[in-house]
Amino acid sequence: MSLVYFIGLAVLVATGFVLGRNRATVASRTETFHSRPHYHGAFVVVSVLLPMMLVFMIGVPIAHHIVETRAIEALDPNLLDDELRRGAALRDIVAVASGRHTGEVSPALARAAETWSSLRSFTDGLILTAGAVVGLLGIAYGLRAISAGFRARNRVERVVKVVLFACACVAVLTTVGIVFSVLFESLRFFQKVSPFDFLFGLEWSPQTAIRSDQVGSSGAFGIAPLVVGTTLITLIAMVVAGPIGLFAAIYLAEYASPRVRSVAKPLLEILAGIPTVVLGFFAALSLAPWLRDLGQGIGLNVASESALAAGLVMGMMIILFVSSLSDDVINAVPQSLRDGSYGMGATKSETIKRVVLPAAFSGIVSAMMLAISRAVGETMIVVIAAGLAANLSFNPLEAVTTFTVQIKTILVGDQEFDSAKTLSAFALGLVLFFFTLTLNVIAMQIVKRYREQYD
Amino acid sequence: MRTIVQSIEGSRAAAERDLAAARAAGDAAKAAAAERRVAAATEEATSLSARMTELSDTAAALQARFEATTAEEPLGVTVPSLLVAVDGGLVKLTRIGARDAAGEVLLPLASGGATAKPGDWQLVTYLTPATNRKVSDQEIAWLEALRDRGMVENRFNTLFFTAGDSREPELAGIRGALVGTSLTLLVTLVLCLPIGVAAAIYLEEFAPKNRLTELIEVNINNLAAVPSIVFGLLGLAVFLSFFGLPRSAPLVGGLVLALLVLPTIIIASRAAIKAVPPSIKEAALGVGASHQQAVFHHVLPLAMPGIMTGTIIGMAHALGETAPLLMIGMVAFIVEPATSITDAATVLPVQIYLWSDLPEIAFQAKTAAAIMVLLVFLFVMNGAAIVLRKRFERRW
Amino acid sequence: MNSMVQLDSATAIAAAAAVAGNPVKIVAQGVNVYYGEKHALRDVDLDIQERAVTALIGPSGCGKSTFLRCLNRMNDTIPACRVTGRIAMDDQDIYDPQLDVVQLRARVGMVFQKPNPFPKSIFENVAYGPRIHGLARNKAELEEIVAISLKRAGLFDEVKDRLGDSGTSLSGGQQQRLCIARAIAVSPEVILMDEPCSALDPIATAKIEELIDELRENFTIVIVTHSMQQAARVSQRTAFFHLGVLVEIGITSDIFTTPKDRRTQDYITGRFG
Amino acid sequence: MNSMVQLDSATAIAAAAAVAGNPVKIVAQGVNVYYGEKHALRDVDLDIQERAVTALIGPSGCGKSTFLRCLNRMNDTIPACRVTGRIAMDDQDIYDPQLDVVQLRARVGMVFQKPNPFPKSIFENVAYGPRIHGLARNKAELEEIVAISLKRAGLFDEVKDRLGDSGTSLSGGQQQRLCIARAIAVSPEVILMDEPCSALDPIATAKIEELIDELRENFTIVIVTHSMQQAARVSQRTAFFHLGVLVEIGITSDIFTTPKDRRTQDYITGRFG
Amino acid sequence: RDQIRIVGSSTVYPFTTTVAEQLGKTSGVKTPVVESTGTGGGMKLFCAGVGVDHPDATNASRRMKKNEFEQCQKNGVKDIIEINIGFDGLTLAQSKAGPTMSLTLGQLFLALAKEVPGADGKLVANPYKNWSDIDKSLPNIKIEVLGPPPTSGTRDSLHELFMEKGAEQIPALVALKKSDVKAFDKVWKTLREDGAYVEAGENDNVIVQKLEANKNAFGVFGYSFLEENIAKLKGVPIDGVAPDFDTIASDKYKGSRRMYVYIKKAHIGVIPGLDKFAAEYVSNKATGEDGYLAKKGLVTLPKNQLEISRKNVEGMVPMTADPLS
Ligand SMILES: Nc1ncnc2c1ncn2[C@@H]1O[C@H](COP(=O)(O)OP(=O)(O)OP(=O)(O)O)[C@@H](O)[C@H]1O
Ligand SMILES: Nc1ncnc2c1ncn2[C@@H]1O[C@H](COP(=O)(O)OP(=O)(O)OP(=O)(O)O)[C@@H](O)[C@H]1O
Ligand SMILES: [Mg+2]
Ligand SMILES: [Mg+2]
Repeated sequence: MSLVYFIGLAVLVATGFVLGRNRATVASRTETFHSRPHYHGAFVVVSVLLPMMLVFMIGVPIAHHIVETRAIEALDPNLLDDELRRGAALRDIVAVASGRHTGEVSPALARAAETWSSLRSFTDGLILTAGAVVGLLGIAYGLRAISAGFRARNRVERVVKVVLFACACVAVLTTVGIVFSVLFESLRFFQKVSPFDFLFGLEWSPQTAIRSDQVGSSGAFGIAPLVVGTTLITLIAMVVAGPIGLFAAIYLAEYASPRVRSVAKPLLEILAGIPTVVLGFFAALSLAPWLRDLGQGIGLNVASESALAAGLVMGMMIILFVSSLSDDVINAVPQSLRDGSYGMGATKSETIKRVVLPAAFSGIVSAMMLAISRAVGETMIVVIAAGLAANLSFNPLEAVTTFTVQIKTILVGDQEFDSAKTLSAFALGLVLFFFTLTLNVIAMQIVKRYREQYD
Repeated sequence: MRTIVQSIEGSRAAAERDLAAARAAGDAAKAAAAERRVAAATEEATSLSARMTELSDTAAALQARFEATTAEEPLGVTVPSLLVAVDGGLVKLTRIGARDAAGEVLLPLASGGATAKPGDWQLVTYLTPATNRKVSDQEIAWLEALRDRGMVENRFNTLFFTAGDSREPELAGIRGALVGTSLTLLVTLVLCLPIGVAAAIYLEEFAPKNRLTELIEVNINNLAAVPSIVFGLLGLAVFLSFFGLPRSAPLVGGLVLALLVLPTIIIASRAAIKAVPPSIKEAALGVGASHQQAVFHHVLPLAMPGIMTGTIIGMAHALGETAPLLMIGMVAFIVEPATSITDAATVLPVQIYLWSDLPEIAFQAKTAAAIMVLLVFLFVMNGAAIVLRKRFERRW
Repeated sequence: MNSMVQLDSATAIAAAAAVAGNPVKIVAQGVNVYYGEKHALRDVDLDIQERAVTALIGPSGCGKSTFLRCLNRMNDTIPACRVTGRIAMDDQDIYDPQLDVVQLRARVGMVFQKPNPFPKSIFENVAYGPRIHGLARNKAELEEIVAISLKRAGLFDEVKDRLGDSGTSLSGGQQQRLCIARAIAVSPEVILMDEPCSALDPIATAKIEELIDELRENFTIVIVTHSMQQAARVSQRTAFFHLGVLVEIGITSDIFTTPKDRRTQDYITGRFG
Repeated sequence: MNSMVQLDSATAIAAAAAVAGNPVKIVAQGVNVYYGEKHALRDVDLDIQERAVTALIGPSGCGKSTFLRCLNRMNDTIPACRVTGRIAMDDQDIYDPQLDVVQLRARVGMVFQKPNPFPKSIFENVAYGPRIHGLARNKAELEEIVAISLKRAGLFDEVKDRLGDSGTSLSGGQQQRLCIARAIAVSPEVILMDEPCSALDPIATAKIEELIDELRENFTIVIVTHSMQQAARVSQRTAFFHLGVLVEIGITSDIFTTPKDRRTQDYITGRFG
Repeated sequence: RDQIRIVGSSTVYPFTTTVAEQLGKTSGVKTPVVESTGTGGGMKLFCAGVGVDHPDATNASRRMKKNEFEQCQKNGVKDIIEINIGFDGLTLAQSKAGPTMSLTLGQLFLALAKEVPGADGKLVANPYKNWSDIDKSLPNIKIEVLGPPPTSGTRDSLHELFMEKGAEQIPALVALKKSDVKAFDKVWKTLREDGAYVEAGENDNVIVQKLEANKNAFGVFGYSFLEENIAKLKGVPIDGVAPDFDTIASDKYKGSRRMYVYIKKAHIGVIPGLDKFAAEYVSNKATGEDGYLAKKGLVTLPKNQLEISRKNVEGMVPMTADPLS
C-alpha cells in the first residue's frame, strides 16, 4: 500500500510540476509574470506534497490501529488487554491473511484473518482515495493560483526556508533530547548525592557504593578527578594536535604542491575513520609499554595506563580535525590578500602569520573547538588506554580517568537499578554537557572579538 | 654462585672484624650493629649454600639418569614431543630407553610395523610441549599426512567475505557486518548530509543574527563534545522507546549516527560558507537573483569542498563508532546478513569489538582482517568524496 | 588647474533638453544611511528621470556608492547598515516590506565598483542572469544574449575564443567589462553603475560611454564617476555629493557651468579638499 | 575625439630632460609571459630609469599589469604563469634562483589594480609593512610612519578618527588610497602602481599625482594608467603596449607628440580599437 | 517478531552465541540475535516487561539478584526459568615467562585489599609494594594485578570468590567479622587504588596481551581465556589448586563460579523457537560433558546438576525469590 501511495504521490508531484510549469510558460507569453514558470511548477509540487504527506502520516496509524483492534476482537476480545499475546496473535493473523502461515488454522483465526484482510483492503482503499483526492485538489489549487502577479517564487522560497529552519532545529532538538534523556535521572541522582559534593568533592570512587547493602557509600562522588583527568588528556591531545594540525594545514594549503596535497589530505582524513577501538589498542599495547620502558630508561616512573599514552593517541586522531578543516578555510582566503602582503615584501611565513591566519581565524577556531570537543567526548581510546583509576593528579605520567570512561563503564557494565552509581552516569553526562558548553561560549566570544571579514 | 658465597663470607669476615674492633673500643651501639650484620651474613650464607647443595644434587641426579644405560625415560606431555616417521606411518614416542623406544601410533604404518629397516626412519621433534599448545600431536600428524598427499593448500579465504558471523572462527565472515555498515551509513548519509548542510545554510545565511541564533550555534558546537554513548542513550529513549522502532536495526543505528555526526557537518559547512567572499553573493543579488538563488547557485558550490571535508570526517567518524550502537542493540551476534534497514544487523567496528573479545585465538586474526576491511571501506568511501571535492576546489 | 571640465555645451544642452520632459523614475526623499554609528548619508532628496543618465559625483568617501546601493536595496546585505527615509520607484516605495526585493533587483541592475566576476566561466558569468530570469528559451538564444552583451560591453573580441575560461583570470579592465555585460544581459529598467570605467583605457571607456548613450534610449541609468569629463559627456543630470550631503542636483551643463553652491564650484574647479 | 592628450609641453619636456641622464634601474630583455597556453607578453625589451616615472599605457588586456607584476615577481603566485627572458635590477638578475624574492619585493613595492586592504584595522594595514621590516623602533615612531603615509596618500583627514575601523569598510577610493599609503610606508626603492587613481576623484587624483612627483626625487616609479592625461602629467617616459607587445617606449612628450609607430598614434588619438 | 532476542553478560556471550548458531543451523529456527550488554544491563532490559519489544532471555555471569527479581515481578515478568549452564573459573594468570608462584587466598587478599590489618590488628592502608613484602617465599617483584572494573560481573566474582574468602583466612579479620560485620564487609569489598590493582576494562584479550608484554604482571579473568591462551599464560594455583577443567568442575578450585541463562516463560510459545533454544542449551550435545560448549571452554556441570537445569527447562519451572540474595 505504502508503495502504491508513494508511487502515486510521485506521479502527482511530477504531473503537478509539469502542468504548473507549462501553464505558467504559456500564460507568461502574453503577460509578464512575477515568477519563473518552474517556480509555479514547484509551488504546485508543494501544494500536492504537503497535504498528501499529511494524509499518509495521520491516516495510516489510525487505520492500522482500527484494523488491528477489530481483527483481534474477532479472534478473542480478551487479547486486547494482553499486550504480549496480542502481538503474537497479530502476527498469526497477518501470516494467515497473507498465506504464509504454516500449520493448522483454527476457525477463529481464519475469521480474524478474514476480518483483517477485508478491513485492511478497505482502509487501504480509503487512504489511497483520500490521498488521490487531496493530491488532485492540491494540483487544482496550485494551478489556479498561477497568475501574473502570483509570487510563486516567494511562496516556494518560504517553504524552503522553513525546511532549512527545521533542519537547523534538528540539532537543537537533539540537544533538548539529550538534556532530557539525562536530566531526570540526574535529578534522581542529586536526590541521593548532594550536588555540592558532586561538583566539589575531591574523590571519585563509585565502586565503594556499588551495593545498596554497603556501608559508607557516601562521599565518593566528587568529580574533581574526572575534571582533572579529562582536562589533562584533552590538553595533551591538543598540545599534540593543535600545532601539528595547524602546521599540517598551513603546509597543505600554502606550501604543498597540488599533487602532494591531493595525496596527503585524504591520507590524513583516513585517520578519522580508524575505529577508536583500534587506536585504543594501539595506545594500550604499543605506545604505553614503550613509554613505560622509556620512562624507566631515564628513571621516571610511568604508569602502564598513563594519561600521556591516551592523550598522545587521541592527539593523533584529532590532528586531522584541525588540519583538514583549517586547510579548507585557509584555502578560502582570497589570493589578493596574499598578493597584498607579498607586494609589501613580506616573506611567505610573515604573510601566513599576519594575514592569512588572522583572516582564517574564525574557521580555525571552529576546527580547534571541534577537535577539543571530539577529544572531550571520545570514549573508546580512553576506556582502553587510560583506565579507570580516578587519581587527582596533573602528572601526565600517572593513570587518570575521564568523564566518558566513567559514563561508558557505568552504563555498559553490570549496573543495578537505581543505584546512585548507575544514576551518576547521567549526572556526569549533564555536567560534562555544561562543562563543554562553557568552553564553547568562551570560544565563541573569542571568535567574535577577532573575526576578520575579508573581501 | 660460589663467588657470591665467597663475597658474603668476605663481608661477614669484615663485619666480624668491625665487631671485634667495636668490642675492643667498648662502643656498645656499634657492636650491636656489627653483630646484626654478622648474623645476617651468616644466615644468608647458610641458606645459599643449602640451595647450592640442592642444585648440585639435582645436577648429579640428572647426570646419573643420563649415564644410566638400562633406565627408561617416560615422555610425558610436559616435554617436547618426539615423533618418528617410519614405514609411511608416524609414531609418537612415549618412553625412551637406552636401547629401544616405545610409542603410540598416530598414523598407521604401511606394513603393520613388520618390515621397518634400521636407519630407515626419521625423527621429528616439536619443541613446544603438548601442554603448551592448542594443537595435539595427533592433529599435527593428520595435518602432515594431508599435506604430504597434497590435500592442504593455502589460498585466499573468500568465505571471509561471503559468510555471516559465526562462533567458529573458521566459518566466521564479515559479510553481515559489511552489509550492516553499508545500510547504516547509507541511512546516516542520507539524513545527515542534507540536514547538516541545510542547517548550516540557514544559520549562516538566513537566520537573523541574534541571541537565539547564537544560542543555536553554541548548542551545535557543544553537541560535538557530547560523548557518543550519550547519543546511544538518546536513541534508546527516543527512537526505540518513543517511536518504537526495532532494536538492532540499521535504521536506528543510522539515525543515531546521523545525529552524532550532524554537528561535525554543520560546523564544517558553516566555516566553509562563511569563507565565501560576500562580493560573490552581491554580484548574484545585483543581477536579480533571490537570496536563495545566490546561495544555492554560487555560495554553496564554492563552499562545497569544506562541506565535503566535513562530510568525510563525519562519515569516517560514524564508520568507526561503537559506543552508541551498544545502547540500541547493535552490539550483537547476528548471523544472517540484513536485507533491509529494519532487520537486525551489526556493523564493522562492532564486529571488530566483538571478535577482539572472544577467547579463541583464531579470532584475533579475524579481528585484524576485519580492521583491514574497515580501512578499505574507508578508503573507498573517502575516495569517492575526495574525487567529488576536487571538482569543486578553486581559489579566487 | 582651473576648470577641469570642458563641456561641448551645445550638444550637452540639447541632450538635457531632450530628457527634460521625461517622467521621474525614482524619487528619494529624506534618505539617511548609517553604518553602525557612522552617518554616511544625510537627508538626501533626489529625483531620477526616466530614460536619462544621472551622474553622481563627489569626492571619494562622500557617499555616492552608498546612495547607489540604496536604490536597489543592496545595502540590505550589510548587517550594520540602516536606511531611513523614502525611496520610490514608479510611485512604489521600494522599502515597503510588501515589496519583493528580488524583483526590484531584477529591474534595477547593478555594476559594482570593484569588479566581482563569479569564479565560473566567462560564458556562465553572463548567462547567469538570463538563466534565472528565463530570458532565453533555448541554448541558441542564450548564446546570442551572451554574445550580444559581451559585444555591447566591448569585450567580445578579446574573449570570444576563451568563453570557457574562468572570469577571474581576466585582466582588471576585462573583469569590469564582464561585469557590465553581466548586468545588461538581463535588460533591467534601471542600471546602476559604480565607476564602470575606472579600470578602462580611453578606447574601452569610449565604448562604454557609447553603450550608456545607447541604453539611455530605453533605460534609466545612474552612474557614479569620479571623472567630471565623463559625467559631462554622458549624463543629462548630475548630482554632487559632499560629506554625505547632496549639495546640488541639476542639468549637467548647469552644474558644470553655473553651479549654485559654493562647494560645487570649488569641487569642479578643483579648488577643493 | 581628436588628440585626447593635452601636454603642458614646456614643463613636461623640462622634466624629461631633468631625468634623461639618470642611470637605468631595471632592464628587461626578451621577456615573455605565458598564462598556461595564453601568450600574454611577447619579447618585451624595456629599460626603467632611476628616479623617474615610467608610465605604461595601452588598451585593456594588453599586458600592462602582467609586465608590472614581472618586475617584483608577483607572477610567481599564479601557478599557471611562466616568465622567460631576463629582468635585471641594479645589474642583478631578479629571476636568479639565488635571489631572495622577499627582499626583492621589499625593495620593489606594489599597489594593486584592485584595492586589496587586509581585513584588519586601517592602522594595522599601514603599519603592516613597517612592522615586518622593523622600520619603527617604538610605538610612537610607528604611529608617525602611519600618519605620514596616510597623509601623503591624502587619506588621513578622512580616517583619522576611525583608524581602528576595518580597512574593508572604507569606500572604494578610500581603499585605493589606503593601499597606496600601505605601499609607501615601507619606502621601497621602486614603486609599482597599477592604476592607482582609477577609483579616485580629481582632487584625490591630483594629490596622488603630487605624491608621485614628490616620490620621484628619491624613488623609481612605474605606473600603469589608462588615462593618457595622467601619463602625460606625471611621467617622464612612457611605454605603449598593444596585444602583449611593447610597441614603443620613449620620452613622454615624444610619445604623445611624435609617436613613431602607427599603432601608438592611432591609440593616443583615440582612433583605435 | 519471529526471531529470538537475547541480551546479557559478555562472559556468557561466547556460549550462548554458539548455542544460537547451532540452533539456527540444525532446527530451522531463525538464528537468535544475541546482544552483549553486560549482566546488569541485560537484567535491566530483561526485566523491563513482557512483549515483543523486550528480550526473551538474558545471560548472566552471576545469579539474579533479589532486587532484580523484584523489579522483574513489578514489570510483569512473572515466571522466569533459570538455567544454570555451567561454571566459569575466575583465574589469576601470568605470563609463562614469569616467576612461578602459588598463592593462598589470604595472600591474594593482602595484595589487593585497600585496607589490611596492621601489626596491632587495626586496619591500615595496604603497605605491601612487592609480593615478597607479604611473604618471604614469594618473589621479590612489584605487585601488579590487572583485573575487571567495578562495573563488571567478573569483578563481583573477584570480590565474592577471592576477597571475601581471603579475608576469612586472616585471623584479625575473622575477629572483626564477629564483632562488626559491616566493617568486615567493607574491607573485602574495597580494592586498593594505588596502582597495584589496575582496572583494565572489559576486554579480557587486552589483559592477556598486557600480560604477555609484562611478565611480572598478573591478570584476573575467566577460565576460557586462560585455556585459549595456554601457550602464553599459566594459571596461578590458589590455595594449592591450579585452575583447570577438573578442579573447576569439581568446585575444588576456589575461583569457580556459575553462569546462568534466564528465560521468560511468557514468551515461550509466542516467540517461535524459544522452547527449542532452551532445550538445545541443556541438551547433551551442548552442555554435556563432551558437548560443543565444553570445546568452547565452558566448564560443564556435573551430571546431577545438569539434570536440575534440564528439569527446569522441560517442566518450565519458574524460579522463586527464596534462594536469591
Ligand atoms: N591569471 C590569469 N590567467 C590567464 N590569463 C590571464 C591571467 N591574468 C591575465 N590574463 C590574460 O592576460 C592578458 C594580459 O592581462 P593583464 O592583466 O596584464 O592586462 P592589463 O594590460 O593589465 O589590462 P587592464 O588594463 O584591463 O588591467 C589578458 O588577455 C588577460 O585576459
Ligand atoms: N561597510 C561599511 N561600514 C562602515 N562604513 C562604511 C562602509 N561602507 C562605506 N562606509 C563609509 O561610508 C562613507 C561613504 O562611503 P561610500 O562607499 O558611499 O563612498 P563613495 O562616495 O562611493 O567613495 P568612493 O568614490 O571612494 O568609492 C565613507 O566614509 C566610508 O568609509
Ligand atoms: Mg564608491
Ligand atoms: Mg591590469
